[in-house]
Amino acid sequence: MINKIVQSVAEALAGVKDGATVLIGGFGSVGQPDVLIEGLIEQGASNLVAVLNNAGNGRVGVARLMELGRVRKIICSFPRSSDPVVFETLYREGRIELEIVPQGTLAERIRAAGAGIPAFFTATAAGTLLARGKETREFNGKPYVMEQALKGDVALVEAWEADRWGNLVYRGSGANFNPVMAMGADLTIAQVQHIRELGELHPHMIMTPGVYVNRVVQVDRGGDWLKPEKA
Amino acid sequence: MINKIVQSVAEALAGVKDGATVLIGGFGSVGQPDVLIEGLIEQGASNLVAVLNNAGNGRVGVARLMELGRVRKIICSFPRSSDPVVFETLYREGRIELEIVPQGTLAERIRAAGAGIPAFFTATAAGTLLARGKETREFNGKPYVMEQALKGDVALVEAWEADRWGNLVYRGSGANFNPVMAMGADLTIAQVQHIRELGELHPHMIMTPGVYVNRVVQVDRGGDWLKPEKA
Amino acid sequence: MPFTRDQMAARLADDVPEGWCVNLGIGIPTMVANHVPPTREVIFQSENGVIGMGPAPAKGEEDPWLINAGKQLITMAKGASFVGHADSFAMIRGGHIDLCVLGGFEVAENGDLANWATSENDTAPAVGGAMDLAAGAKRLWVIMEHTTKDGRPKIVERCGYPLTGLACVNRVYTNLAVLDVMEGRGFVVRSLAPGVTLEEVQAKTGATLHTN
Amino acid sequence: MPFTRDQMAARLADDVPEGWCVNLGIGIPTMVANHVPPTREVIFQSENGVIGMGPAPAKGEEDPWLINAGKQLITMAKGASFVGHADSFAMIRGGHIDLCVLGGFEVAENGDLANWATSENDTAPAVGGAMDLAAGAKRLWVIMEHTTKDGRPKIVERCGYPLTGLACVNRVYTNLAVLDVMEGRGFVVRSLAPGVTLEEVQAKTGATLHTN
Repeated sequence: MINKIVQSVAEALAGVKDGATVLIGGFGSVGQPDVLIEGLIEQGASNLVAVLNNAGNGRVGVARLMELGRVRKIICSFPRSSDPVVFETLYREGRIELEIVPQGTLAERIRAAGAGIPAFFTATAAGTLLARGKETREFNGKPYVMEQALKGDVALVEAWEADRWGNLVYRGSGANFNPVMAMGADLTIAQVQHIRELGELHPHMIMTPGVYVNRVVQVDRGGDWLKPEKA
Repeated sequence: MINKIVQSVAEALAGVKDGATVLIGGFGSVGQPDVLIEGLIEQGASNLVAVLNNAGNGRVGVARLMELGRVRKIICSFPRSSDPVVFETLYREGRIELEIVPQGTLAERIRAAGAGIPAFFTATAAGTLLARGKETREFNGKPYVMEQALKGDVALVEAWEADRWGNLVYRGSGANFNPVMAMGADLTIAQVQHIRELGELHPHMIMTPGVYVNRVVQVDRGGDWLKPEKA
Repeated sequence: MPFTRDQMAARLADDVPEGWCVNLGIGIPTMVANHVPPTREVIFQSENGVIGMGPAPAKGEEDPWLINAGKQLITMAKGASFVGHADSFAMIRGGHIDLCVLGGFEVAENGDLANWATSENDTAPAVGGAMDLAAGAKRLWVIMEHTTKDGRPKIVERCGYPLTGLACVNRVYTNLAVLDVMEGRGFVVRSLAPGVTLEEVQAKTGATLHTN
Repeated sequence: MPFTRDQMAARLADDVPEGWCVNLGIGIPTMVANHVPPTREVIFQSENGVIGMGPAPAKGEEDPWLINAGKQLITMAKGASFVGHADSFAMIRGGHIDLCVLGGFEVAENGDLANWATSENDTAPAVGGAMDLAAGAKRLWVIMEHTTKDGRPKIVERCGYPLTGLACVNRVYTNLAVLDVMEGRGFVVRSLAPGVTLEEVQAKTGATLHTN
C-alpha cells in the first residue's frame, strides 16, 4: 500500500542534508509551511540555500532559521517585508548571500526544473540590472533574457487536504508557490490541515498529484485557519 | 456585464481569417471540439495551419477540412490514426505540408506562446531527425534542443461546463490539449455541454480561467456524452 | 486644484472599460478597485493566483486563506478562480492581463519605468512581480505623484534610477495630469487636473509635454 | 520455450515495485497493467493527463470521457487525478515517471532506441509521445519480440532506424530473455526464458551479450 503519511514533523524532515537547496512555498501568511519550517530549525541542517518569495518576518520561521546562521544564501523576489530585521542585519554584515529574482521568473525557473527544461527565454528583466551577466537574445526584434532552471533538493509546502498517495488540494489563495515548488524538488514534504481517505478528493480538485509528493504530515494550525471553506 | 456566451456556432466562428493558425484541442474522441470544427468547415476560412495531436480520422471533422483543400499545413505529433486516408492521400500528393512535433514538445511550445516564452530547451528529440536544423546546446553535459513558441490565431476547445465569464471545467480525461490551447491563441472559442450560472463552478475546479476564453457556445453531443459525471 | 490620491485613482478607474482583466500594484493602484462601480464588471487578478477579486471583506467575514499580492484580506467575486504562481505569471507574462497599474519612481518619455530600486547599491532592493508585470501586461498605466516630496520631477527624459522595464508604460496618471506615452513622440497630455495649467505641469516635468 | 506476449508482460510486471508511477506505451506495454496484482499499488499515468488508471471498465460501465493514450476506455483508480497535456508532459519530461515501458524496432548496446520510423523517408511517421517519454522517464524498459518477423535481430550494436532517443533504454524484455543495458558494458543477460539457452539468444542478437 502506498502511504506517504508520516506521524511526526521530525519524521517528515528526516534526512535533509547540510547544503541543501530548500524551496519553501507560501505567499504572505497563506499557504506557508510554518510547522515544517519550525521542524527544519529543530532538524539542524545548515549551510542551506533557501528559495522563497520573501526573506522572512520578525524572528520566527525563516527569519529564525537565518538568525541561527543556518542559511548561506537566499533566493527570493522580495527581501523586504513588514519586519525584515533579521535578514537586513545579516545582509548588511555580509553574512548571507542574496539573489533577487523577479517573482514570475522565480516561479518559472522552478517549474522549468520540475518540467525538465534547463533554460528558457523571458522578456522579464531584459535591459535591467537583474539581467546583468545573463545571456540575452532577440526574438522578433525584442530582447529576452535566458533564465536557467532552479531545482530544489527539498520542497516544504502547505495544503488544505491530502490523501495517502500524497495528492494535495489547496484552499483559497493557498496554492500560490506551493504547486510549483512541489514539482521542483527531489524530496517534497507537505504539511496539511486534513487527511482524507483515498478517493475522497475530487480528481479535478487535486492541483498537486501525489506523484510530486514524498511525505505528508498533518498539522493543526488551529483557530480561524480550520474553519470549513465556504465555496 | 461580461458575457462571452454566443448563441450560434456561426457566431462563435465569425471572423476566422484565411491563413489563420488554428489550435484544435482534444485527444482521440475525448475533448474534441467537433461541432466547432464542423462550424469552421461551414465558415469557409482557407489556407489554414492546423495544430492538433492527430491528422484526422475518416472523412469527417479535420479530415473533411483537409479534403476540402482548406488546410495548407498540419502540425501534429501523430499523423497516423485508425483511418487516416485523407491526410495520407494529400500528403503523398504533396498537397499538404506536415510538421511532426513530439507530443510533449507540441504542448510545451503552445504553453510557451501562452506564457510569453519565445523559446526553451528540451532533451526531447535531441540527437534525432526531429532536431535537424534546430539549435542544440549542452547543459550539465547533456544535449538539449531549442524549441520555439507556437502561437495560434484561433483555438477551438471543448469543455464540460462554462459560465458567462468563459471559465471552463473539463470532464474526465477531456482536458488534455484543451487548457494549453486555450491559453496559446489570440481568439479562443469553446464548445461546452453545459452553461452554469456565474459562481456555480467551484473556483478550484476551473482549469481554464475565462481570461483565456473569448467565446462560448453550448452544443449538445447527446447520448452517453451527456450522462452526469459519477465522481 | 491637484487631484488627491483618491481622485487620481477614481480618474484612472473611469478609463477602465467593462471586461478587462486588471492587475493592481500595491499602494495607490490598489485604490483603483474602489472606484470601479459594481455595475461595471472588471476582473481583478492578483499575482498570487487569484483571478476575480471582490471588494474587501466585511468585518467578521474575513477568511484568512484569501489574500491579494499586497497581503491584504480580500473576497472572491462570483466567477473567481485560483491558480498557482507559475500559472499566474504565465498569464501575466503571456500578455493576458489587459491592464496593469503600478506606482513609479520615474517614467521616461520612451516609456521606461523605474519603480523598484533607487540606486545600483541599494541594500537588497525588492522587485516582487513588477518586472514581470511591466514586461507582460498588454497595457501598463503608472499612477503616482507628479514630483517627489522635495519637488523633483518624476516624469523625465531618461530614468536615472535602475529600470523595471523598457518602453513599457502607456499612460501616467498623476495629481496634476494624465499623460499618454506615445512611441516616437513622448508624453502627450490627455487631460489636466481641474484648475491646473499646462505651463504649471510643464514646469514640474523633466521632459517635453506635447499636446494633440 | 520462448515467452508468449502475455508472459513477457507478466515477467516485466513482476519487476515493478509498489509505489512506482508507470507509463505504458501502446501494444504489449499496455498488457503489463493486467499482470500487476491489485494488492500491489502502482500508479499508471497516461500522456493525456490521467494519473492513476484503474482496470478496464466492466461491460455497461464505460464512461466515454475516460480514455488512455491508446484511446482505449479506462476506469480511474481511487486517488486518481487529471491534468492537461502541458502539465502531463511536464511530469514526464521532468523525470517524475519512475518507469516507462515502450515497444521497440531496435535497441542498441549504448541504450539508443528506435521505435517510431523505419527510414528517413517514411511517409509521415508518427512519433506521438515516445521521444518525450524516452528523454524524460527515470527508467525506460522496452518490451518487444527478440527478432523481426523474418528473423533479423532487433537488439543490435547500433540502431539502423531513425532514433527515438539517445542512451535511454535501461532494460529489454523479449520473448527470449531479459537484458539490462549497462553503461560502458552493453547488454547483460538478466534472465532467460525457460528452456532457452544463452547460445540461442546470442545467435538471434546483433550485439554481444554479457553475463554477470
